[in-house]
Amino acid sequence: MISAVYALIAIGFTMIFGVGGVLNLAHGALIMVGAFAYLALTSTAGMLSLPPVVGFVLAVAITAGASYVLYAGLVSYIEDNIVITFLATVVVALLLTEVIIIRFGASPSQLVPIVSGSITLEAVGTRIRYVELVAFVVSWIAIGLLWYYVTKTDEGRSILATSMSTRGAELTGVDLETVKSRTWLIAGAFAGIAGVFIGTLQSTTPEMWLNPLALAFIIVVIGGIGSIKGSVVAAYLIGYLETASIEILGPSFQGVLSLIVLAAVLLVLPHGLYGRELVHE
Amino acid sequence: MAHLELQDVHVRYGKSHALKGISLSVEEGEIYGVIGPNGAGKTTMLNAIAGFVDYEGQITYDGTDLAAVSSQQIVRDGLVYCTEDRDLFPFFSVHENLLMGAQFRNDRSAVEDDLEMVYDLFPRLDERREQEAETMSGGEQQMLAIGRALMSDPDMLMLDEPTIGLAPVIIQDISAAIERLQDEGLTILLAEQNSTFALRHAERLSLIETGELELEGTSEEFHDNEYVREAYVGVH
Amino acid sequence: MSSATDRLSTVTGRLDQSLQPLADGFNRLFGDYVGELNGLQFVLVFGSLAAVLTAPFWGTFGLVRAMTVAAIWAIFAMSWDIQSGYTGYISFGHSVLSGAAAYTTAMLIHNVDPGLSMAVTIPVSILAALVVGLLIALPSLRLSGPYFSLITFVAVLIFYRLIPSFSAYTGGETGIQSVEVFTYDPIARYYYMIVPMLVVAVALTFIARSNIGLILVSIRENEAAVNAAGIDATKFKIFSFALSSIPMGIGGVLLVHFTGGVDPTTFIAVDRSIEMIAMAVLGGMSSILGPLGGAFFLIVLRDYILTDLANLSSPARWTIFWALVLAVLVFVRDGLFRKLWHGLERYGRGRT
Amino acid sequence: MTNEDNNTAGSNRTGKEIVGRRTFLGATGAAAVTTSLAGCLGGISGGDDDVFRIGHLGPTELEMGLGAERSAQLAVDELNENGGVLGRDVELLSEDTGGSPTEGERVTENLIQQDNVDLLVGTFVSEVTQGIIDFVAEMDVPFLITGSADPDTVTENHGKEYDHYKNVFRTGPINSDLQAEGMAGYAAYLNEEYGWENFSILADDAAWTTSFRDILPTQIEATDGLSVVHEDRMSVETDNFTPFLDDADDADADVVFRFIAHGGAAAFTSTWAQNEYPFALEGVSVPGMSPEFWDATEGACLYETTSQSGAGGVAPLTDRSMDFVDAYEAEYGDEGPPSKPMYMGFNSYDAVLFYAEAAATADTVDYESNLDAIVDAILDLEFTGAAGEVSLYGPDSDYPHDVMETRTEDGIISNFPITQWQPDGDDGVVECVYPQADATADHVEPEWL
Repeated sequence: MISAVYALIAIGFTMIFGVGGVLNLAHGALIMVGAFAYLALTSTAGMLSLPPVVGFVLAVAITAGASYVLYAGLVSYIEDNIVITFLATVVVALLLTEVIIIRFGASPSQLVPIVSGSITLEAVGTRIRYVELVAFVVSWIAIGLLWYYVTKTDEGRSILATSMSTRGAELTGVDLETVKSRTWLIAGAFAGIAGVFIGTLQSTTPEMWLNPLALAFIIVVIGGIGSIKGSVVAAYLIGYLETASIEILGPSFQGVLSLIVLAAVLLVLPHGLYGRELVHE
Repeated sequence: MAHLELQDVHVRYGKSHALKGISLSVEEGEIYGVIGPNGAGKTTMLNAIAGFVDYEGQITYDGTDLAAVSSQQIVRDGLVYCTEDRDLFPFFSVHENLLMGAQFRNDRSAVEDDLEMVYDLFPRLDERREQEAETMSGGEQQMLAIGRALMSDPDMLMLDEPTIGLAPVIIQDISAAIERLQDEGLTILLAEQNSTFALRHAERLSLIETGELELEGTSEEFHDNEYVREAYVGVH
Repeated sequence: MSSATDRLSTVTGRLDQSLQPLADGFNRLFGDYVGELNGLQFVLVFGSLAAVLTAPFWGTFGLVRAMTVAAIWAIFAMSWDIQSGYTGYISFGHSVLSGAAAYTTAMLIHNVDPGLSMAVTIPVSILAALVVGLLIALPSLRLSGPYFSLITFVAVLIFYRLIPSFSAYTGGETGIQSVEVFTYDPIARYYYMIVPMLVVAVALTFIARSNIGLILVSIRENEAAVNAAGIDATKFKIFSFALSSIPMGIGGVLLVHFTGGVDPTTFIAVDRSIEMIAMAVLGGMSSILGPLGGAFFLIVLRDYILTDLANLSSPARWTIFWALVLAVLVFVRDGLFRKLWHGLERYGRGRT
Repeated sequence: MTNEDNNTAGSNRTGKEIVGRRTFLGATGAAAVTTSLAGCLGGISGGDDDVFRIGHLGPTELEMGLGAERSAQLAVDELNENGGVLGRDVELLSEDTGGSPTEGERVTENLIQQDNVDLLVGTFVSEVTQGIIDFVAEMDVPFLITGSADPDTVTENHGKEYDHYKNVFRTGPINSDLQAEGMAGYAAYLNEEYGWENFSILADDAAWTTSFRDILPTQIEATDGLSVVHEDRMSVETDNFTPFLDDADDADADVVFRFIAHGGAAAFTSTWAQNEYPFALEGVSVPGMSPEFWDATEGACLYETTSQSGAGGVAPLTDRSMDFVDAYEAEYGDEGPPSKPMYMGFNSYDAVLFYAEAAATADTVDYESNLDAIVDAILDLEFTGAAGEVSLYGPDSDYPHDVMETRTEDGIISNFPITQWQPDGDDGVVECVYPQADATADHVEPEWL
């Protein structure tokens, strides 16, 4: 179920890489921004205590905005140098961690679920919280909308086109700045959605960005950098591997299996399952 | 007034001086050929016009100084460039590639008309509407590149080495297309190593060698020029 | 040159000329190996060297301790630089190399024999760093650009996650804290760290200035051309990784005998790799001495100025730390110390 | 590296070598002080001046550490009002150890070498404690551990080289071997109250839970009718607890004892509460000790329990408890969380006063010359603190220098209070529910059971 949320994260990460060639290591930090924005807006102990749905929408908007600011305020000045960008974004993530600690403290918080309660699925012998279902449905709606946008509209298609060939996009009169800005906005919104759900289903801490980022990393590389379809497939594959490694190897090996699969994929298929050699320059 | 005019255009890549003061002008409706050996600076010149490299000197298009115009605006203003690498969208279908060419146009019905025009011009593309660009042959890709450029509703087309690496049969198809486009009044700036091809289509030509304009004249003058004949035409 | 700069270099240039004889003496002796200096640069290099060597006689306890730590991190930053900075293949996995050495030391003592002498554990640990280095380098250097960085990043994550999984041997999250420190005496300890650092600095500078360094830089600039010249670039990339593993191992051993133990957060976590990169970038990549300066600058700032002097809380400290690194990344891409170096060159020789 | 140094550094800690090294250190230590004087930080020569300096070590960015720092300050203020320690003014120097040994080592060295503290109090994370313990032992500064409960700290050190580590003590909490025994007593109590028989043990895969994983199952099953039906370890990276809770459910557990110290605790709790898993949630949850945990979990922590020394500051464990909590609230009530001292606060407060009393008995704080006198005084002391009675095990016991457990007449460990989040209108409130003697309310089972 949560794999759909991971797919959201991975898609945002992969789109930014596809369009601008930027490995945005601050992507995880955006997830954290989403979760903390929601916390600040909806926490019953906080000042605003907005209804969860309103808080959700605002948190997503704030994260999208933060993502845009990150691009326009920082990345657009340095994106010509991959190494500098790579480093700068990871430094932004570390910086945000400290800022969040100063503002919210280092202790974990739990978010108000958008809906509460749960159902037991006797067939599989597990319980599912309604909020998990909401996360699943909302994530898939978001992915579906994105799919429609990038395949059926000129504006969206320009994003895909730019990720295939920047020069080609320029030759067809695509405004790269607009495309990149839009991509960062979308990736930010997706990170915001993911942030609220991960913060609800897991916990909201200043360190929460690392694991989703690592997962996004793994998913994107396995799925193929730049491929949205690859991200969705790999997200489910990773979700399965995570569960499998807990069951087969024991919980202390959580994540190890996916990392090993990742290393293998990188070595055998450096471009991932749906990876295609990018046509950058 | 000339459609496109270059005045003393220089391009430097670091220490190398790739274009050393080129001046030429292209008139509305003509096919203008630029010939010269590999590495002479033809592509650099087209890149400068398209706004992909920095240059010194002046380039005007329809009287507008292009220095201040972004490369995507140049395309939207009707000066469209088909690069030597073609720069197609490899995982888009033929149809999607063509749609991308028209992505900035709002007039749906005109776009539909242009689609039909391109499919009519290159029936091979019509047969392969859903095929991914990456999986097509070189000739088909070249057709697609020209087709995509046409979808941007150009007044002027810049073609860089449209025949490079293509079989003679395909070259004929492209020749036919170029002739038809000229009939419809499109201005074309054609850069070619294949001088025979360039001489067949262009009304006026220049010869560029090592970044300098060596010769300018009509196709007749080029035909009669001994140096050109020996160095370039005889080969093909 | 602007007139202000002109005026400044009238002064500095004269200063430079009066120092030139000293520098010339140095240049005659060593210039061929490490490059020529002008008078101001000579003062910078030897002034810093003198300051570093005499620190315990004028510094406070906190400063000397920070410099002790900085010496170890300087080794890491320089080792990272000879590989990533020079070849352009950015490794995010260097903390695994130092971690391998440190863990080898600790695990030998913890699991094999607590009485093992350092004469055994130190070489074995450095060898372990080399082996792990090759283990990472051989498969991953087939990949290029961001893919290489990604897989080294993943290597860190794998090692970090495996350590708790084998907690019987590795001590898990807590690590192993039973390693003997060199000494508790703060002054002697300082020299235990500074001397190996200077040796590594000289050795790496020497290599970087040799033909090998030239080839490594060429790989960064244009790998195809290197191959075209008949040089096997892959071989040199692997060589540079191996070359960097050895000082990483030395640094790892120093660090484990400094802290008296290992644990995954101090030795492996990806933050550590990022910190060494930050130091190298801040100082100036592909210059060996730049990263050394970067390490001293950042650690003295973090562990001494912001703590002992400014007395800031830990998040505030790290905020300043990362904000500074970010600023340098964006505004002084070539690094502070390279900027300073070229500045001295300009002001020194400005009028001649 | 000179040969001489090498010998010193590589040597094992045999008695003779130690003496040799002490002298060497003494000499260079003096040099270090001189240089720091020269370095214009100002001279503080420790031990024999008019100020008694206490170094407090804790993760002060976390509520736990901040509560401890404030509590230690309260103890210092109290001492100063009553004439200080042996007539000296008392000064608290608090340092943030973060959670990492490196930072812990740095601040400890600063406290000892630069600030010349006369006493060290604190350390919360086992890693930090173990990272500094060799150095502290080397420097002979008395060190009272108030946070980490790892029994190895004493069994691995004092148990093997008593003389070297004799300046290190733990005044609270009771070590986790004893906590495990206390937890087994609590299991028996739950069985009496509710008839719960099946227990599940879910522990962080970390050093501090070793006792709960190794000893607790046997201890629980020692009571007739009780069985441990499910055990598992959770990696500290775990963020999805559903599989663990499902397994406990499948094993028909009536109670899950979870031992969790990292940030995932909030997620653990809310997964349990929102899914209304059919078992009670008991054990130790470090984040769950926060007085602000109700808000942090949006009330999901209702009905969960945790053991914590000091019983969350809600129960009059001794005559001192509520005075201390009141003083804390008066002083720090407006300064943000934590709004109560938390367990390490109780222990740090007690440790400072404990040492002051021992120093008074020994009539010295000069550990460099009179360490043995100080150690004897400490070991002889029977002290009543805010968290309970504090007296320490002697050199020859299983847990040398470790705080003793207290027991009821039936032999059940009694200084191991359990607190529960109980409903209070729309809000939640912490109540002490065990041991019965100290309880402020009855244990409540989740309403969905």
